[in-house]
Amino acid sequence: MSAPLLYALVGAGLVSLGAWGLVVRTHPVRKTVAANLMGSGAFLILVSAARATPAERPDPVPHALVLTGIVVTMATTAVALALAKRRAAASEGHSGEGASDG
Amino acid sequence: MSVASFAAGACFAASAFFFVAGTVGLLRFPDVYTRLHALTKADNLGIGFLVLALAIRSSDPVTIAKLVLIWLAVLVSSATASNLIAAAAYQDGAPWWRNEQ
Amino acid sequence: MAVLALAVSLIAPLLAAAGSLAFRESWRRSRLALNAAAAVATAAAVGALTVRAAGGTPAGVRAEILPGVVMGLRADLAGALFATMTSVLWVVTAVYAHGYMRNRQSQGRFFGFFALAIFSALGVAFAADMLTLFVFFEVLSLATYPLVTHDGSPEARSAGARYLVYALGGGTALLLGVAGLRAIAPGESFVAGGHLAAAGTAVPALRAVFALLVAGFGVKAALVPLHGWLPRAMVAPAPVSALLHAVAVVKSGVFGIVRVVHFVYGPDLAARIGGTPVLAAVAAVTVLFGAAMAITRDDLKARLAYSTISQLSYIVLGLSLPNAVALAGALGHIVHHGVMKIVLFFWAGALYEELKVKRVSQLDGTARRMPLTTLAAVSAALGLAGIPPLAGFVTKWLMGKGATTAGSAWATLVYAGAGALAVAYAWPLVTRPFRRPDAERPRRDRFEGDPWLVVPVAVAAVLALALAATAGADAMPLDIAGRVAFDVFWRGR
Amino acid sequence: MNVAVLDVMLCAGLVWCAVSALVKRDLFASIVMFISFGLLSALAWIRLAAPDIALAEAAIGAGATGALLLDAAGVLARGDGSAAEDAERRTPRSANVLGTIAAGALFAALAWALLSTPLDAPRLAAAALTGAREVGIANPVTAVLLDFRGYDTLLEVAVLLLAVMGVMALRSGAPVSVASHAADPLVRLLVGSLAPAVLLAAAYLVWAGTSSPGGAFQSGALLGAGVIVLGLEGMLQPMRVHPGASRLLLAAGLLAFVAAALEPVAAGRALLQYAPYARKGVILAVEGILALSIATTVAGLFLASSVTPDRGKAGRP
Amino acid sequence: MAEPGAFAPQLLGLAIVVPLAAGAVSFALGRARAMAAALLGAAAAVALAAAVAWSVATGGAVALDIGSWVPPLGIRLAADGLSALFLVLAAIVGAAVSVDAALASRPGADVADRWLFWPLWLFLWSAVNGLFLTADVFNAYVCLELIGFSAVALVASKGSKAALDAALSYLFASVLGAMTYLVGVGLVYLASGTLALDALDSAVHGSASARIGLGLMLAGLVLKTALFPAHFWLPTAHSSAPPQVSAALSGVVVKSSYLLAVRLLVAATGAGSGPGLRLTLAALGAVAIVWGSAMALASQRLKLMIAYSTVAQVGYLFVMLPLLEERAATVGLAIALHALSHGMAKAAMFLAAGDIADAAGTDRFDALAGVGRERPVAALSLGLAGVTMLGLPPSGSFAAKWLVVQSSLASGQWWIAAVVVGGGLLAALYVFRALASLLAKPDRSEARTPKPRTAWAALPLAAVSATLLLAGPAISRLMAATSLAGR
Repeated sequence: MSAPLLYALVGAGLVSLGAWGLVVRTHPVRKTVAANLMGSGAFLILVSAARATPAERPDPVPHALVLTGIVVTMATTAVALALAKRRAAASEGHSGEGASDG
Repeated sequence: MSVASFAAGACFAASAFFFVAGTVGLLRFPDVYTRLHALTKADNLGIGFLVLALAIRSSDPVTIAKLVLIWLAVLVSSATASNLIAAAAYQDGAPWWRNEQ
Repeated sequence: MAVLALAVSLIAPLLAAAGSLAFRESWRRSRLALNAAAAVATAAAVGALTVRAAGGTPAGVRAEILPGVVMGLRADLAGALFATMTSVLWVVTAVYAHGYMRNRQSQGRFFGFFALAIFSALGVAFAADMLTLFVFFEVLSLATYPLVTHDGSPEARSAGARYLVYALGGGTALLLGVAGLRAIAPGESFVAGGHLAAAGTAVPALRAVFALLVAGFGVKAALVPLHGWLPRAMVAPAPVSALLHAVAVVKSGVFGIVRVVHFVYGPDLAARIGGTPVLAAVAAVTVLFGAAMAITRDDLKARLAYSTISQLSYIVLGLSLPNAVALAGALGHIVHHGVMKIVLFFWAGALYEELKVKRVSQLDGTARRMPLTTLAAVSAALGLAGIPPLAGFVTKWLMGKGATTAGSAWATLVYAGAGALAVAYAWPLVTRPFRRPDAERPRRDRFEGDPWLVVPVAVAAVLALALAATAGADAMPLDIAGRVAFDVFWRGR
Repeated sequence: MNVAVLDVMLCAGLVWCAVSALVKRDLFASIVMFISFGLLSALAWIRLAAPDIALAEAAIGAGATGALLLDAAGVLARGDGSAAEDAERRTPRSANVLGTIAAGALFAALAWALLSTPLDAPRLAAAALTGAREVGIANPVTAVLLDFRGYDTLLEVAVLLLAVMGVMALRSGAPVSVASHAADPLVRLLVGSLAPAVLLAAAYLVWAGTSSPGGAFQSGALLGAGVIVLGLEGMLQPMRVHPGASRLLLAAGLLAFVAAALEPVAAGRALLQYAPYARKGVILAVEGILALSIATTVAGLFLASSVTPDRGKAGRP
Repeated sequence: MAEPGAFAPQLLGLAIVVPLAAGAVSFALGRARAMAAALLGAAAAVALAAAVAWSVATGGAVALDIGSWVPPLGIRLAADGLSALFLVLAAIVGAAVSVDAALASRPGADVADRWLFWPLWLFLWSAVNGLFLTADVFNAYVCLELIGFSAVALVASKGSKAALDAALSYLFASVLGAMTYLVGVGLVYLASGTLALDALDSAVHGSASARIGLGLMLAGLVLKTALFPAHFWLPTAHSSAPPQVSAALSGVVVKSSYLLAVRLLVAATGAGSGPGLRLTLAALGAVAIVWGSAMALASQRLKLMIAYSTVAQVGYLFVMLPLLEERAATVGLAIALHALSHGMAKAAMFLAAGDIADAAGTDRFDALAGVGRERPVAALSLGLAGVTMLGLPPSGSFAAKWLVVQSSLASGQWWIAAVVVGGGLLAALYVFRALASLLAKPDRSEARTPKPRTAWAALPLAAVSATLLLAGPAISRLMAATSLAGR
C-alpha cells in the first residue's frame, strides 16, 4: 500500500464524489464544485501513477496533462458560473433579451 | 544533542503550542472578533517560532532569507485579511460578546 | 450513340422538372414550352431506343455504385414498350395540363413534380436490375405525393396520407424482397426468361422473396387487398389522374410484376414454386371486384378508377398464365388500356372544367354541348368494354385465347365475365351523353370546350383508333409485345 | 506499509473537505470547504513530487476558481434565493438513491482497476526525460508541455480564449471592462506594495519555467490574480482599457502560439517543429506572450463576469 | 515541394490551425470586421478539407507527427478514409451554416448584433476538425472540451430563457462526459503506458484497468453523442439554439464524438471485450430509434421534432456496430454514408426550420398552415431532407440502409435489419406530419409580411443528401483507405 496508491484511491473516491454531485445536485454552483472535484480526482489518479514510476524523477507526461486539465477545468468553472448568473438574471427578466420565440 | 538541535526542538515545541492555542481560541471564543483575535495573534507567533526553528536547522543563508521573507509575507497578509474580515463582519452587524455578569 | 439516347430520355424530364420548379410562377408559356420540348425529345430518344432494342442490341450502361452493389440501365424491348407509352402520352398530357391548370395556383410545383414522376417512370422502364428498378420505383412514390396533395384541401391531404401509407408499406416489402433476392442471386440483371438459378436455393426462400416483390409492386398495381389508395387518389387534378393514376404509376407496378415473373424467376420457375397460380387467383378476384365496384360508382372518376383496377388485373392475370400469347396480350394491353383510359380521364377533366359535371348521372345532354370530346370518349369507352374491332378487344381477345390454349379454362371464363361487367359499367358513359337533358342546362354560348383540352382528347382518341387499326403491323406495341413474349418463352429453351 | 502519517492525514483532509463541500446546506460554507480542499490538494501535489502542478493548483484551482465561485454565490444567493432553494429540493428521492448507487459502483470499479494493475509499469518517463535533455530544456514538464505535446497546449490556450468569448457572449458582447469603486485604504496600501512583487514573481516564473518548476500558466495565473485584486480595489481606474486593446491582448497568446506553430510549416518542417537553434528562444517568447494573455484571460473571466449589482453594469466604454 | 504527396501531412495540421487562427483574428477585429475575417477562414477551412480528402483519395491514409515527435511521446494526426469523409461533411455543413448566418446577419436581422457568433463558430469548426483527425486520446479530450464550450456558448448566445436553461444542462452533461472520458484516459495510460490511439488495442490486452478505462471513455463519448439513456440534454439544446447553431450541432458535432467511439470500439476488439460492448450499444441504439421517433411525433414544435429525430438517427449509427465484427469494410461504408447524408439533411432541416419560424413568427405546428407557400425553398428543403430521414432512395441513408440490411441478412443478425427498416417507417410518421402541416391551405388567408431572408443555403444541402447514392463511387474510393477492420 504505497503512498501513490493511497492518493490514487483517494482520486478514485473524488471522481465518484464529483460524478455523484454533478448528477444529483441541481444548484449550478454546487454542480460546478462537483465538476472541479471530479477533475481533481482524475488528476490525482494520473499524477500518482506518475509518482510511482521507478525512474529517478516522476514521469513528466501526466504532469503536463494535468496542467492542461487544471486550466480547462478553470475555464469550465468560469463559463458555467457566467451562464448560471446570466440565467438567473434572465429569469428575473431585467436583462433577458432576445425574443423567447420557442 | 548539540545545542543547535536542542534550541530548534524547543522552538518547534513553542510553535506547536501556539498553534494549538490559536485553534483552541478559534473553537472556544464566543464571537467573530475574538476568534479573529486569537487566530492572528497565536498563529503569527506559531509561524515565527517555526521559521526560527527551521532557520536554526538549515545553515544555508539563502534559505534563511527565504524563510524570513515568507514570515513577513504571512504577517502582512494575515493582518490585512483579519482587518478585512472584521470590517465586513462589523458592516453586516455580526453580534459581539458583552460581559453581562 | 445509343447510350446518348438513353441519357437524353432520362435527363430531359429532369431538366423539365428543375426548370419548372425554378421558373417564376407567372412564366406559364415558357413552362409549357419547356415541358413540351422535353416530352418531344424524350419521345424521340425512346423511339430510337426502341428501334435499337428491336434490332437486338439494346443500349445499356452499368456502374458499380458501391463495392458489391452494381446498378445499371438497359433499354430492352419490354422497357422500350412501357417507355414509349409513357413518353408519347406525356406529350399529349403536357398540352392538356397547360389548359387545365390555367387558373390554379403553384403550377411551377405541379409541372416540376409531374416531370419528376415521368423521369422515375422512365427509370423504372429502363432499369437493368431489380435494385435500380426499386430505386426509381421509390422516387416515383415520392414524386407523386405532392401531386396527389396538390391543392392542399383536407380530402387531398388525407388521400395523400393514405397513398403514402400504401406506398411506404409497399416500399418496405420491396426493400426486403430485393435484399432477399440479392442474397440469393447477387448482382444479376434482368434476362428474358429469368436469370435465377433454380437449383441450390430453398423453395421457401424463393417463395418468400417472390411474395415480397409481388406484394411491393402489387400496391401500385392495385391488386385487391392493396388497391385502397387508388380511388381516393382521384382527388388529384385531372392530368395527374390521367397520366399517373391511369398510366405511369399503376403500370409501373404491373411492369414490376412482369420483370419479377418473366425476367427474374422465369415463367416455369415461378409456376413451380406456386407463385403465378396464386397471383392469377388474386388477379382474377381483382378483375371481377374492380368491374363490379365500377358499376356501382356514380362519381365519374371513381368509376374510371375502379375500371382501371379491373383492367390492370386483366394484365396481371394474362402475364401469370404460362402462355406466350397471353403474355403478348397482357403486354399489349398495358399500352392499349393506357391510351384508352387517358382519353376518358381527359374527358372527365374537360367535363368538370366546362360544365362542372362530376357524376355519371349528370351526363345527360353533354354530347350536344361538347360533341367532339364526347365522340372521342365514346370510342374509348367502347374500346374499354372490349367491343371489336377496337384496341381493347384486340388485347383482351389475345389474353382469352392464351388462357384457353394454356388449358386454364377458368381464366377464359373470368375474361368473358369481366367483359360483360365492362360493358355494364361502360354503357351509361356511351349512351347518357346523347339523351335529351331534362333540366335546362345553363346556356354556355361556347360550342366546344377550351381548345387546349379538346385537342389532346381528340389526338389521344385517334391514337387509340390507330392502335386498333394497325394491331397487326410491325413496330406497333402489339408486335413488340409479341417479340417480348417470344423471347421470354422460347429464347430461354 | 511505508505510507507517511502526513499522507494519511492529508488524504483524510481531502476527502472530508470534498464531502462537506458537496453536502453542506449553506452555499457559502460549501465554497469555503472547496477552497480549503484546493489548498490541501496543492499540498498533495507537493507530496507527489509535482511542484508545477502545486503552483498551478494554488493559483488557478484554489485561487481563481474560489474567487469565481464566491462571486457567483454572491449573485446567485442574493438574486434568486428562492429558485436556488427549491431547485435544491427538486431532486426526487429516487434520483438521489440511484445517483449514490451509481457513484458507489464507479468507485468500486476504479478501486478494483487501480488495485489490480501495478502502478509502476514502465511508461513514457524515460522517453520524455531523455527527450527533454536532448532538447535542452531542463524542466521535463515544460519540455512536454511546450514541445512534445505543444499541440495540446495550443488547443488549451484556445480553450481559455473560448471561455472568455463565451463569458463575453453571455454578457451580450460587452467587452472586458474594468469596474471601479472606492476601496479600503489598508488594502490599497497592501496591494500597492505587493503589485511590483507579483509582477517580478510572474516574470521570474516565466524565465525559470524552462529549467525549474514554473511556466506560462503558473505565471499567468499569478499575474491574473494580481490584476483581479487590483481590479477589485479599483486601482485600475486610471487605465480605462480600450475594448480593441483588451481583445487583442486576449487573443495575443493564441495568435503568437499559432504563428510559432505555422512558421515551421512555411519553412518546410512539420507543424510545431521549432528550429533546433531557436528552440529555447521561441519557447521563451511564446511562454512570455502566453503568460500575458493568460493573465488577461484570468482577470477578464473574473472581472467581465462579476456583475455586482451595486456597481451597476460595467458601462460599455 | 519535392512531390505533391510530401505536403499532404501538413494539410492535416493546417485544417485545424487555420480556422482556429481565423477565429482568433475575427475575435480580435471586433464587431465591424468579424464576419469578413470569419468568412475568409471558413473558405480556407473548406479548401483545406477538400485538399485532405483529395490526398487521402489519391494517396491513401495520411499521418502527421506534430513537431515530428513520434508517438507515443508526440501527438499524431491521422486521416484515413472515414475521418476524411467526416472532414468533408464538416466542410459542407460549415459552408452552408456560414452562408446562412451571413445572409441572416444582414443589417436589421436579429443575429446582427451577436457578432461573437463568428469567432465561436470557427472555434467549433476547428475543434470538430481536430477531433476527426486526432490519433491521441488525451488530445481528443481537449478537443471534446473545446467543442463543448463553443457549442454551449453558441446555444446560449440566443439569450432567451429556454436557450440559457438548455445551454446550462448541455454544459453540465458535456462536462460529466468529458470528465468520465478523462478518467478513462488516465486508467488506460496507467495500464498501457501510451496515449496513441492505434497503439492502444495491442497495449491494452487483458489488463483489467485498461478494460475499465476503455469502458469509461466510451461512457463519456456516449454521453457526448447523446445515445439513448444520455440524450436528455440534446432536444432542448438543439431546438432552442439559433438555427445555424443547431444545424452545426445536429449535423456535425454529434458525429465527432461518435467517430472517436467507433475508433475506440475497434481498439476494444483487441482487448477481447468487443462483442458484449457492441451489442449493448446496438440495443441502446435500437431503443433510441423508437424513443426518438415517438418523441418527435409527439412534439408540438418543428425544431423540437427535428432535434428528437437527431436522437433517433444517432441510434442508427450505433445499431450498425455489431456488424463491424466480420464485415468491417461494408459497415464502415454504411456508417460514412449514413453520417454524411444525415448530417447534411439535418443541417438543411434546421436552416429551413429557422426560415419557417421567421416567416410564421413561431415554429408551433398548428401555426404553420400555408407557410409552405410563402417559403417554397424552405418547404422543398424540408421535403428533400425528409427523403434522407426516411432512408428512401436515392439518398445516402438509403445506401447505408441497403448495406446494413445486406450484411445483417448475411451475418444472421436479423433484428438489425428489422430495426433499420422499421426506423424508416417511424421517421415517415413525423416527417410527413410536418410536411402536411406546411403544405396545408391556410384557413385564414391574411397576407403575412414575408421577411426578406430565405433558406438558400438549405436547398443544396438537402438536395445533395437526398441524392448521395450517386456519389457512391467517390465515397467508396475514399473508404478504401480506411483501417476499420477489427484486428
